[in-house]
Amino acid sequence: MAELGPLFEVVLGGLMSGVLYALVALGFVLIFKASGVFNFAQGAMVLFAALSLVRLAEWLSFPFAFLLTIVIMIAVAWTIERLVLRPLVGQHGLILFMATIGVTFFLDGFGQTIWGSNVYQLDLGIPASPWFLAESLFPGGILVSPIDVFAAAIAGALVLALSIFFHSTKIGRALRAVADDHQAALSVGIPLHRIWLIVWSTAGIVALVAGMAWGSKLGVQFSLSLVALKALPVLILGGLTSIPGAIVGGLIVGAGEKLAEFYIGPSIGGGIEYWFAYVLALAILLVRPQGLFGEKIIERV
Amino acid sequence: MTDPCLDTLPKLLLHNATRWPGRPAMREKEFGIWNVYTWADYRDRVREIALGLAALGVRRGEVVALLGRNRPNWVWSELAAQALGCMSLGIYEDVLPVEAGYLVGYAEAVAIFCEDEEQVDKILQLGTAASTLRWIVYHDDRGMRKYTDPRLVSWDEIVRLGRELDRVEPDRFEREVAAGRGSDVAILCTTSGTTSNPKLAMLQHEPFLRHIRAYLEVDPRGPDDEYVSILPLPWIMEQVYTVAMPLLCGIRTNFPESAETAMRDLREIGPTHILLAPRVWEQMAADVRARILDAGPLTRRLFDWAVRVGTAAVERGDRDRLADLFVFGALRDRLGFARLKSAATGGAALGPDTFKFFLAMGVPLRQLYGQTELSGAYTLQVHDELDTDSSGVPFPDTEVRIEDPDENGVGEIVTRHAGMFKGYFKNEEATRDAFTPDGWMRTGDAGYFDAKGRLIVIDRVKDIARTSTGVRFSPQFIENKLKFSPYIGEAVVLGNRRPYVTAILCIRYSMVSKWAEMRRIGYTTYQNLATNRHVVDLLADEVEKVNAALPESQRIRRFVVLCKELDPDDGEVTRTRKVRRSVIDERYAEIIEAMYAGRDRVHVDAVVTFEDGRTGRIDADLEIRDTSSRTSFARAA
Amino acid sequence: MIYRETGQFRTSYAEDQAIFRLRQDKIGIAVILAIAWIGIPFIADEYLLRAILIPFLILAIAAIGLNLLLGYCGQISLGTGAFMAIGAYAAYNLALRLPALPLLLDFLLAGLIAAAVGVVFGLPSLRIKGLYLAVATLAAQFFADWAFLRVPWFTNYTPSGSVTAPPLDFFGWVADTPREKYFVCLAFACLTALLAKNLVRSRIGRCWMAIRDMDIAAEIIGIRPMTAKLSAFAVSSFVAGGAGVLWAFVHLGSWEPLAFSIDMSFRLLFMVIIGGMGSILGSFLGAAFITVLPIFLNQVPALVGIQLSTAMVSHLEFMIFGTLIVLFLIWEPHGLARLWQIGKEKMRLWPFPY
Amino acid sequence: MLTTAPPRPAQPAAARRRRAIGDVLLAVENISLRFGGVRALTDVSFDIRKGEIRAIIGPNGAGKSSMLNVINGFYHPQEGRILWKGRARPRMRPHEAAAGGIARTFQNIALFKGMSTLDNIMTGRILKMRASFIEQALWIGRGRSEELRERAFVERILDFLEITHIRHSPVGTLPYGLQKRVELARAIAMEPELLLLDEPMAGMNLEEKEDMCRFILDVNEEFGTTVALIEHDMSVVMDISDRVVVLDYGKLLADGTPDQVRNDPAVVAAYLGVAHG
Repeated sequence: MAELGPLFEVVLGGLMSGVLYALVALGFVLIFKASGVFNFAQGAMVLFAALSLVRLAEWLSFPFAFLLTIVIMIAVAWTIERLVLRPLVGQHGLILFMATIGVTFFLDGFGQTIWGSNVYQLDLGIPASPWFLAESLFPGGILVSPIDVFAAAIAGALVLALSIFFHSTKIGRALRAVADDHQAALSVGIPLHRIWLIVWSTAGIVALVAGMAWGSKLGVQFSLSLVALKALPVLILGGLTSIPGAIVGGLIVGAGEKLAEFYIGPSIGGGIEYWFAYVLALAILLVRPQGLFGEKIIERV
Repeated sequence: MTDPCLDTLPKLLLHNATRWPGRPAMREKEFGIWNVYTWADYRDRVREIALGLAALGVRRGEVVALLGRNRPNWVWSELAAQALGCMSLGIYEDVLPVEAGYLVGYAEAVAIFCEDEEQVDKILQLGTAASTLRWIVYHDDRGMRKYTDPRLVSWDEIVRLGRELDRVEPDRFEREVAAGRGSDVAILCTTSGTTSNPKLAMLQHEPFLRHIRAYLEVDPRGPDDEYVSILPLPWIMEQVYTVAMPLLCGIRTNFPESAETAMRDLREIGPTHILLAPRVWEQMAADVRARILDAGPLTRRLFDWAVRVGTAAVERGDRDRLADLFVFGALRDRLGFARLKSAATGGAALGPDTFKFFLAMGVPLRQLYGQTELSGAYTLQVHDELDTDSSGVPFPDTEVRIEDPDENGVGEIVTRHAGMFKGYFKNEEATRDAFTPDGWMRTGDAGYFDAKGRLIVIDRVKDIARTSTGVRFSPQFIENKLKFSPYIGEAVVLGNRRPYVTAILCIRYSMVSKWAEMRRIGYTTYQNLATNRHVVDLLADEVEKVNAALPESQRIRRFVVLCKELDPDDGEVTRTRKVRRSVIDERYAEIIEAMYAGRDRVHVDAVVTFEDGRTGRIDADLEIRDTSSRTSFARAA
Repeated sequence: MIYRETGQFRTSYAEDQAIFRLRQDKIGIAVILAIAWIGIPFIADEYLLRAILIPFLILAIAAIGLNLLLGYCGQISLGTGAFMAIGAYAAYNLALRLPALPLLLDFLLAGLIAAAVGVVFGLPSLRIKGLYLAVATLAAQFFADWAFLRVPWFTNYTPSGSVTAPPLDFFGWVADTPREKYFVCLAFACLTALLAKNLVRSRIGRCWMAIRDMDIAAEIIGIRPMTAKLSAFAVSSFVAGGAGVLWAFVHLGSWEPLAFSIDMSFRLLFMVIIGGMGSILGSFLGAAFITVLPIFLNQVPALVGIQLSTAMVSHLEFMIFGTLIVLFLIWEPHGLARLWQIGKEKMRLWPFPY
Repeated sequence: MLTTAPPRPAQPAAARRRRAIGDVLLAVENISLRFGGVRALTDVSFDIRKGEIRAIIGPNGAGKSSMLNVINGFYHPQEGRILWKGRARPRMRPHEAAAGGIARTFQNIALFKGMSTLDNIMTGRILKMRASFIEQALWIGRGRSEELRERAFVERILDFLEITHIRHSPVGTLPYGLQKRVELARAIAMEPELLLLDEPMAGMNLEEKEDMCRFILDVNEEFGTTVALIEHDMSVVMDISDRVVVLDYGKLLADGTPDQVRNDPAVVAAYLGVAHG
């Protein structure tokens, strides 16, 4: 029983960081589900949101800074929709994907130009010291950092809100229609551009939350936008179009990574957590091309 | 004089094949590339076909007909027939079966070369009308599988027969060619006369060649020059340019891939010499101006400046260097005229405005004048002298005289030269009428010599109109001016024995439809567009512009826009688009009466012939418009 | 203006299928080659060669590699940097462990190794399309970064992971001055451009473009999607591997894995998009643009008098790249090559608009 | 004369039949195809003989296109099998069917928009080209000779279908009628034994329809290609096809010569929309 202690700890730690990946992945799924655009710039939005919040928090009270950042994120969403997406309506998915890569680089450069590019500590008033759970079961209990728990709670709340939003509200259904075919949705009278604005703003807010969680864990710095690259395998596992998929995918990747690092890592030079998520995702892709939860893509000839 | 042993076309061919065996004689664009035929190839193909015909039993003196679009095998078949001492008869490719039937029957052709299934169809429909036909040779065997007529012979079949005969009698071909005499009739050429059935002019080898040699003296060309064959081969001038001249001076002939791509293929070759009909020059001028209309404002202004400056220079007799450098150099290249040494226009008079337009552009355009009966052209504008309205000076071997000139020297043009035709085939009576008592040929055209001795051709004698008030005017001259407008495709000017001049106009569909689209004017068919009020207004402005350049008495008082195109299939114009006034007067008498009766509307009920010969009907209300000069005339009268 | 096409006709299919059909184009390419081979080496100073021309040529080769995959076959790849790294380290190890092999053979084998790895990472492209494929190629990128950092065998157990390239002696002729290195790069660039152009205009090129345009239609005329996609991956990785070798051996001299990080992959992606997808010329234009822009950004503000910190310059660079990507995708998805083509078309048609 | 002439009646099929109809080239036996609950085809059997023009007709949604997709290897039927030249055909991918000599066109045109007309049709020739990778890269040996040989072949097809004037224009810019003709050209370029045409004349005006009929007849006569075509225009079907299969709601309704099928009560009912049982 005892040697299981470290296993549980690793798994729990993995699950916690998996939740953080899921938070970023959520932003991707939200936009893809509503607009069919694989938004590579989600990572940059996470960084930009966190950076704005931290810098604003320096000379504004925190709640006010938080609200202002939300406004900024909506403004960012509006600009992206207006300047990038509207001219590219109906274009091939690849073109839109590459456009978001352009947006990524712009946001990175722009963010660091305004807010400066050194590392900032984000203090959310969450106690830093780790908690110890279930000392009775395992000697020394399982080390858990409060930030992870806080992030998990937020993630859970967000998932619940979004799934309700998508499945039951009128706008939610409209979003799903838009994703299938831009022109068709437009022709039916769905106000495509207003819908996209809502979706991108929501994704901006999700990015802010993810930024806060990551920022408090790793500190707000440029590498945050590379975290987004880690969210890609999560998407692949969970399937691009399902919200629960993003969360489950995140957890699997988080746990899988830590386990692999813990057991296989040392034998082959360590640091494999960096690419292990991808290999895992690819393995699943080869078996189920549409991921665990995604809808089967039927090629109508 | 000419070398005695080179007094027939086939002999010249053999001579050239020995002199320049490897040099390219012809090229044809097919399957995307230009296939080259050297003089040796030319001779060998002609040898195969000639011996093939001989194997089929075609004898000396018989008539061989040719029906198809301009292709090397057309020319080979012609030379092959002539090598056997037969007479070649070219028939226009877009001819209706009934016309083809008349020609083949009248000429008693024994064999006919058809290009493809479409032409064979026309001949097979004739039944008894083509009783003399023993063989129908088809070149493109696509779709021929379903025909079982015994007279059908495939191209490969006749070549096989020819090669077989060549093996049996190796010197047969040379013997047949040697048997040919300069005096034998080489070509039966249809006269594009405006009367009902065309007559066949008999052109003998030696006289025909002697006249072409005179032509080459005036407009020299050599074996390194390039010519692109666009106009139909049955027309006398195309026979001169594509068959006779290459044999005499070795100029290379190029055949485009198809009618649609003709001008693009012409540009690829970059010819040094071309011959186009006025209709093609007018269409090209309209097309250039239309495309410039769509260009950017800067290009448009630059182009207008260049045309203005260029035309002024042409009137002064030289060319504007600057306009050439900036605009016309590039423009000539885009049209494929960059390497042109001499461009000719013939078959009908070309409007002076179009003429000046191309001269200003740097195209060395020269007006020809001549008749089928006189082996084609016999006057040509002198190269360095820039004149836009004369037909130039007669060839050295040609004498031209004006028969009973009136007060200002205008009379019927009569001509004589040694290369004249032998007469009309099986039509002694018509031959006698064509000549004056002292052996000069009546051209039927009215004209006069200007101060510098240049022949100015006005119009057909019987078309020289005189209004009831005694005003003499040339309908063709006014029509050419009208046709210079990009929006007028065809025009017929009336006024003979009438109080004043009026006109029937046809829109140029390609240009007017673009004009209508630019102004958001909705239209459906040709008829709907032609009868649209705005279009009639547009043509009214054009008529005003032409009237401004005419003497007061000759101005168009009233005009109407016809609801259909004038078309050779309806007999309203000849194959080379010359107006048949008698047909127009008779068929549209109602319109003409309405115009002179002062009515402003007329109902017309016209018969239309479709591509395959079946007919349909058009009826429409046409608006008759007065021009500004009508009101002034009314006041004066 | 300068185009005079009258009188240029072709009498054989060989002429009609030539790469440069118009006389003006033949003259144009001859002039460019003359400038590249004779003009530049003698007038360009060392800085121009080392800082601009050599990287431009090598990146152009890599861009051609990516263009074959993305522009011609429609398969996106975010891992070109990895294949360059594989080429570089393979050549290094070959030279190190098998010194007998001539350098050129090392280059060739390095390219083949990169091609083999490219095929392995291309396999997923058979079942998955577009965006998912981007993930597979990202995996290659991260896997390569990790491998060359963490597996010491590749870097011959050097502590920092950085290695130095052996001298560039091709059968005795050693290229060490910038001018000689420039000639090496130019030779490879011309060779790659020619081979790529030949591939693209023959059967295999048409299969790639068929897969790119409509893979269902490609399948019904007999193209096996698997072989077409894998061949695109193989060729693209081979060329990227070769470029990697040149980048390491000729341009850098000594390098560590970070030189081929994901930034390199993104820069190559920019080159292909801005330069022009589906055009060999586009790869050169894109490479030139992306190489010159940062230098331009450094020089110009100084001239104008604004002092920019290097960090600011790199941020500006990011912003400009990002904006340009979006602008080009909206305005002209086929990039600079298409603009060049439109310009040429206008010159051929002037004064006519069509 | 007017530009649009009234149509000339194509000669009746029987009268023009020159080419003998051979034995069974392709046999479809008890094919059933289901997508989840949707039953696209149920127990359909018919055959196509060598050299004939076989029409497949039926109201919309009768399963015509699905049938073509089964023959062509896109869909794999749950039951039944396909015999190609007498031998049962294993589960075939489309590119294997193509290699086997089956070419097809699509209802909504499947052309390569990024290429010119010439390149599109040259792509149809790839099965005939054997040049190795190196030969293509260096443009030597077969790499070069095959390109020139195939270019000449494709030029004959351009001439055959009278589209030589659009040789270098990108297919995206061509009018609808010409795009259909380029797709037909690409299918012919594969020199198939069986040509599957999915509504080749949909959306065409009178003149274009007449041209397309002529081309289909010529392909059948000049190259001896067996043609299976889906068509709604009854006058076309009756004119050019030798035998007709009628499908309705995925089931075989009738199979026979155009005249037999025309007066078959079941067919008339299906087409005139008599309420089903």
